[in-house]
Amino acid sequence: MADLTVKIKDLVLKNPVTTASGTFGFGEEFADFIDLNLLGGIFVKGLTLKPREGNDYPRMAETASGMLNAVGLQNKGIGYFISDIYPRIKDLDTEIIPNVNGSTIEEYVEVAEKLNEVEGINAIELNISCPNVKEGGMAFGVSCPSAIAVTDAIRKVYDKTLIVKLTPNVTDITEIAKGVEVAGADAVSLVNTFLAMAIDSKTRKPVLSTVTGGLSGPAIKPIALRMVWQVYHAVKIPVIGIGGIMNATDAIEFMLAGATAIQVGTANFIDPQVSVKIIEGIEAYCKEHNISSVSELTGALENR
Amino acid sequence: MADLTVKIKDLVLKNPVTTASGTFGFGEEFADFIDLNLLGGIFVKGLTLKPREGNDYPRMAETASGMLNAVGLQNKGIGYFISDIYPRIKDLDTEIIPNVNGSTIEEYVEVAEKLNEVEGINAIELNISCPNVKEGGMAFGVSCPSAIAVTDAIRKVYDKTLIVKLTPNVTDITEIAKGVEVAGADAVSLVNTFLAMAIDSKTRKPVLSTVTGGLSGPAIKPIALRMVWQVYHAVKIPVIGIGGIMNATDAIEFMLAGATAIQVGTANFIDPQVSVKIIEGIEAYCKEHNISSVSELTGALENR
Amino acid sequence: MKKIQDFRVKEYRWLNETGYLLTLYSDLKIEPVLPGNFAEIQVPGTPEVFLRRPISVFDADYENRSITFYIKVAGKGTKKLGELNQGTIVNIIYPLGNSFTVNGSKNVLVVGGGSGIAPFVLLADELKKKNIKTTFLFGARTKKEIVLTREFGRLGKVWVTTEDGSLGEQGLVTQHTVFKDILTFDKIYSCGSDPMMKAVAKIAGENRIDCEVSLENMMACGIGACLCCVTETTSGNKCVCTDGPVFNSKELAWQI
Amino acid sequence: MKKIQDFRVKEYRWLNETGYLLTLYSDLKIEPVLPGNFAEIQVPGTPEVFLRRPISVFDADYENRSITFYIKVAGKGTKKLGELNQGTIVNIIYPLGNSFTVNGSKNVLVVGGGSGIAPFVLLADELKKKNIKTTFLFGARTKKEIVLTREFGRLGKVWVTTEDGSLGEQGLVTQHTVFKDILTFDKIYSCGSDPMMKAVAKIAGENRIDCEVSLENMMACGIGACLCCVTETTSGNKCVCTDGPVFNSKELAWQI
Ligand SMILES: Cc1cc2nc3c(=O)[nH]c(=O)nc-3n(C[C@H](O)[C@H](O)[C@H](O)COP(=O)(O)OP(=O)(O)OC[C@H]3O[C@@H](n4cnc5c(N)ncnc54)[C@H](O)[C@@H]3O)c2cc1C
Ligand SMILES: Cc1cc2nc3c(=O)[nH]c(=O)nc-3n(C[C@H](O)[C@H](O)[C@H](O)COP(=O)(O)OP(=O)(O)OC[C@H]3O[C@@H](n4cnc5c(N)ncnc54)[C@H](O)[C@@H]3O)c2cc1C
Ligand SMILES: Cc1cc2nc3c(=O)[nH]c(=O)nc-3n(C[C@H](O)[C@H](O)[C@H](O)COP(=O)(O)O)c2cc1C
Ligand SMILES: Cc1cc2nc3c(=O)[nH]c(=O)nc-3n(C[C@H](O)[C@H](O)[C@H](O)COP(=O)(O)O)c2cc1C
Ligand code: FES
Ligand code: FES
Repeated sequence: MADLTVKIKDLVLKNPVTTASGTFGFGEEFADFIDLNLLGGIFVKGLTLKPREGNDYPRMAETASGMLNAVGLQNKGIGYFISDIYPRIKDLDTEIIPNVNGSTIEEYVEVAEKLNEVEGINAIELNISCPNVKEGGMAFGVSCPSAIAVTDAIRKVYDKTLIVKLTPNVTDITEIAKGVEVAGADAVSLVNTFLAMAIDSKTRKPVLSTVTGGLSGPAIKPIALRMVWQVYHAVKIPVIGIGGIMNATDAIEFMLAGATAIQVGTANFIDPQVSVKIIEGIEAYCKEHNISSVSELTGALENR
Repeated sequence: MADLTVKIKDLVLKNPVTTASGTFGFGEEFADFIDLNLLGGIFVKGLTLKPREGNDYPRMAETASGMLNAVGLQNKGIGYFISDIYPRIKDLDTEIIPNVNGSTIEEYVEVAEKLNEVEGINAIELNISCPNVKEGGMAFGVSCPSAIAVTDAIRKVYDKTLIVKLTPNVTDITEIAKGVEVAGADAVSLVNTFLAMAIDSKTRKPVLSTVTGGLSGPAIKPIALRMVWQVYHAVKIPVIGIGGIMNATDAIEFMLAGATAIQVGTANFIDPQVSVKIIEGIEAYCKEHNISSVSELTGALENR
Repeated sequence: MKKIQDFRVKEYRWLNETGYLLTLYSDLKIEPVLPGNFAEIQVPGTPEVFLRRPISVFDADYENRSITFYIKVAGKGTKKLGELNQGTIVNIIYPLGNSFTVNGSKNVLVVGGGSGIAPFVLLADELKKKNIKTTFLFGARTKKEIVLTREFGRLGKVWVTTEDGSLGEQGLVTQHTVFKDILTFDKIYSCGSDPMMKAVAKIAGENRIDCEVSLENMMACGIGACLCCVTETTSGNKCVCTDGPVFNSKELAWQI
Repeated sequence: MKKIQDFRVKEYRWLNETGYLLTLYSDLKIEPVLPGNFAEIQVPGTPEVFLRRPISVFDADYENRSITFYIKVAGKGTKKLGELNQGTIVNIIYPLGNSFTVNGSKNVLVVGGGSGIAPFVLLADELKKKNIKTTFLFGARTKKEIVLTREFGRLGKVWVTTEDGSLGEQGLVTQHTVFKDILTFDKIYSCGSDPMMKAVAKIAGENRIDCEVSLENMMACGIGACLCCVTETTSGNKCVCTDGPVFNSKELAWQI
């Protein structure tokens, strides 16, 4: 059987399959459907310093091969996560990776500082790409200087593996990736959702309370795949591939394009067991293609 | 019956439904399926100064609710269009709008100059957004100064209605739209395709000869709709909406978001009669909602 | 425990042009379903439908391993679910959400509109088991939309209102004469359109009668993972799929 | 004239595990189809398939208004087309592309592999009408993949090669003994995998025998509008869907 472990700086994942922030709750929601210990890691729901109620209803719209969400980082705050939620999931035999958010650099830093103290948490994902909040979020991720500034500030207070999550809503994603690499990111994860919109032609109104929301799902896969491929060739740090991964074939495509690991997002809603099926599918692919270590797949795209 | 005419500067379309460049050939290809005279307009295949062979095969890949193309502006050159193709279609009772391309500003200008002389052609679409050519194309459209420069140069030689076609592969599309507005564009059309990629996990190779290609189809609709809505609120010139329009409901959504007219692209491949069905659908919508002039729909999105 | 399970289409019973009962069966045992629980149904074979569709469980037959849904055609997904061939595999995640509380009441009023009557067969079964007297009040625009009155008739008295007066009293449900004696009821359950539930909740509030409503919302996951389906409550935003769909009307931040 | 037309599934005839004949019928008349023409078939009811699928016309029955395709399962679309219920509506655009030229030849060799035999029934009918002697040579990996030999047997002599020797001669088609007497043929038609057609075209070229091949390509529109399906020819890139699918092998910029 192929060796499925992958390394992202000091973070060791037992396999490259993780679940994407905001699409997998805190893992517990899926415990009835799969053995969570099988996963490479769980990127838990976005956290902020203070509790947030998120945006008004409606927050969701279905689109062709995708969906829009406008959740807006609803969460009970970093304090509640550390004191109440994390203790419930910390004994899982998988990496729990918090997704860190803020309206200001100071807020980001405070959240990261708190997480730096938590034993068992070996990495954080810095979200500078949320399109659904008025302040912070994607605003940091669309400009190179601000992406660098927030990464730099967090790097100063966070010792363990720092993953920076990039937004696809930019002209040149490699520029931002290179910026955060220089600022000290240990890895980049991409992509977050695309800023998008849905309209109800009957009522003539936007479907979402916030008018715009974030597009995810297989619709965005071809763009995400291109970005992973570009970023892989632009930086030296590992890349985590995200965007419309629905099955093992999709996951393998992302790895061939350059991803060291992948995150499964929207697919969890359609099939709560999909993450485990993807692990099995990758295993089968390795067997069929005589691959002894899954990391051989990373960037193994051949020329035409 | 509702008045379906729309105006884009001096260009009058009998209805807001046109076909997108590169997806409708020169119209003739669809003559067996629909009465071309019913269309608001036909944006014909991209033209360049010299003949171009386009990219190598394979040029196409199917994706979830979309497709990638890497045609690369294959065409017989502006001279051949004017002498051989246009005479065959000029008597159609619809607006024929050439799509103008170049590797350099000089080439763009020469093509536009030639078209300025052609009687019966009342508008051109300046394509600064093709993702499938090594030189020119999208390179002009992703930076504000170069978008302004090429628009400005063409404006100096082209007297009739000048539509500039924008790329969605940018951080802030309103910035580019405002730039070309100032440079003299009479309208903007958006969006062109998204730079994207497909991989064959069996062969481990890119599917397209060019590795990356342009994503079109319903997958991109929510992003295109958001961009049309943003640009409508940023500029005063008319906006032509493009991106994944498959039926009348989609077309109406684009109009509510701010489009004066729309282009039907990839949908023509799936149903060669779809453009006419969309016209009928818009007519029915106007009737049902007691709309006397279709232009009332433009930007009529209400607040939630 | 929540479960993901393959069922097969057993049969349809069409009630009018847009409403049908869909019965699915399974080779495996059926999980226990409480009144108010729903399922997330994967719609087979339509390019237009991406996500699962939340549908209340109408009835469950544990012996025959079958489960029934009452579905009203609202769009692409509910249309397709009405067109499947016998034997087609339908994957569902269930049972989801909380349920109506059935406790020490003596005389309850159940108010439903449209597909909102779906959870009430299971509820009424439960009420009957506990010897709680049940009165149903169903409202619709017109006669055709009033369905299953015979089935509900076995479980309690059924009143009907239609907006056009084609069946029962004319008017909105809340104008029905049963509300004249509202104080004879010690609990109200309601499911239907938001305006209807709000109007019912208002009357309940004014008369200090305990009232539970079952809400709808746009759902992506149905299991509390996406936080897309919130409703505003007196203690902040809550997920309709896990904290609901049943809420006590007092908890809701409704402007009524 | 090209036409877009609704047909219905009449019947299937499965030839082996992955190959089948699909017959569709229409209430309207069938457009005349030439040997080599293809159709763009819309695959009903699968979320995975977005574009139409190009498939050669295998046979057309003008009297009974039916049209038959020989389809090999290659992926999602061709799989789904093999699973439709009788009566399902299938929309097709046809007839598309050019056709094989049938002119003054006396003795022709028809070389096919895989789904490449699809256009040869119509071609052989035409050859027969013109009293042109026809020899078929079909190649496959193994016996199971050799189908329809009886049908083709009525139209000419049928030779077979299989790579594993389970039927006919062992080896690749181009190693078949019929090529020893290649100069007795004055025309070759070929359809199958690219390597096979190239090998056949090479032999034809070396022996100065006129050779037509039918190409495949990734197609979005099938009607010459998208320019996705080009192949390189001696006079530049040409569309397989309109300038082809049939090309004289001399025209092609093949490195053989
Ligand atoms: C907990 C719960 C229980 C439900 N129980 C039932 C039931 O027993 N029987 C029944 O017929 N319906 C029920 N519904 C409503 C049902 O989920 C929607 O009608 C269905 O999802 C619409 O899907 P569609 O593809 O047919 O419509 P679409 O084509 O997606 O949309 C058509 C219209 O329906 C609206 N809609 C879409 N999804 C929802 C949704 N999740 N909730 C409310 N409106 C929606 C859209 O805004 C649109 O206006 C329930 C909903 C919830 C949340
Ligand atoms: C003019 C023409 C005539 C054809 N005639 C026949 C026929 O008579 N019978 C038959 O069985 N097949 C025929 N084909 C091939 C057929 O079109 C493909 O097998 C089919 O489109 C694959 O679709 P899918 O959804 O099953 O496969 P997918 O799941 O889309 O892909 C599976 C594999 O098939 C390849 N493929 C996809 N589309 C094409 C295509 N257009 N051409 C070649 N390979 C493709 C993909 O690269 C992939 O490797 C013809 C193709 C052309 C261009
Ligand atoms: C409902 C929902 C909520 C999300 N919340 C977050 C979040 O809190 N933090 C974050 O970084 N990304 C969030 N995302 C983005 C996903 O993690 C992922 O980047 C995106 O959905 C693309 O992947 P997919 O196409 O596989 O879903 C959310 C996505 C969805 C659909
Ligand atoms: C095969 C193909 C070829 C295209 N060629 C051109 C072109 O020559 N010039 C241009 O401006 N846009 C071209 N486009 C982009 C379309 O005009 C349109 O902007 C895009 O496809 C999005 O619309 P859609 O989703 O409706 O297809 C092409 C698109 C496709 C699919
Ligand atoms: S639908 Fe996902 S949390 Fe309720
Ligand atoms: S498939 Fe579109 S031109 Fe041939």
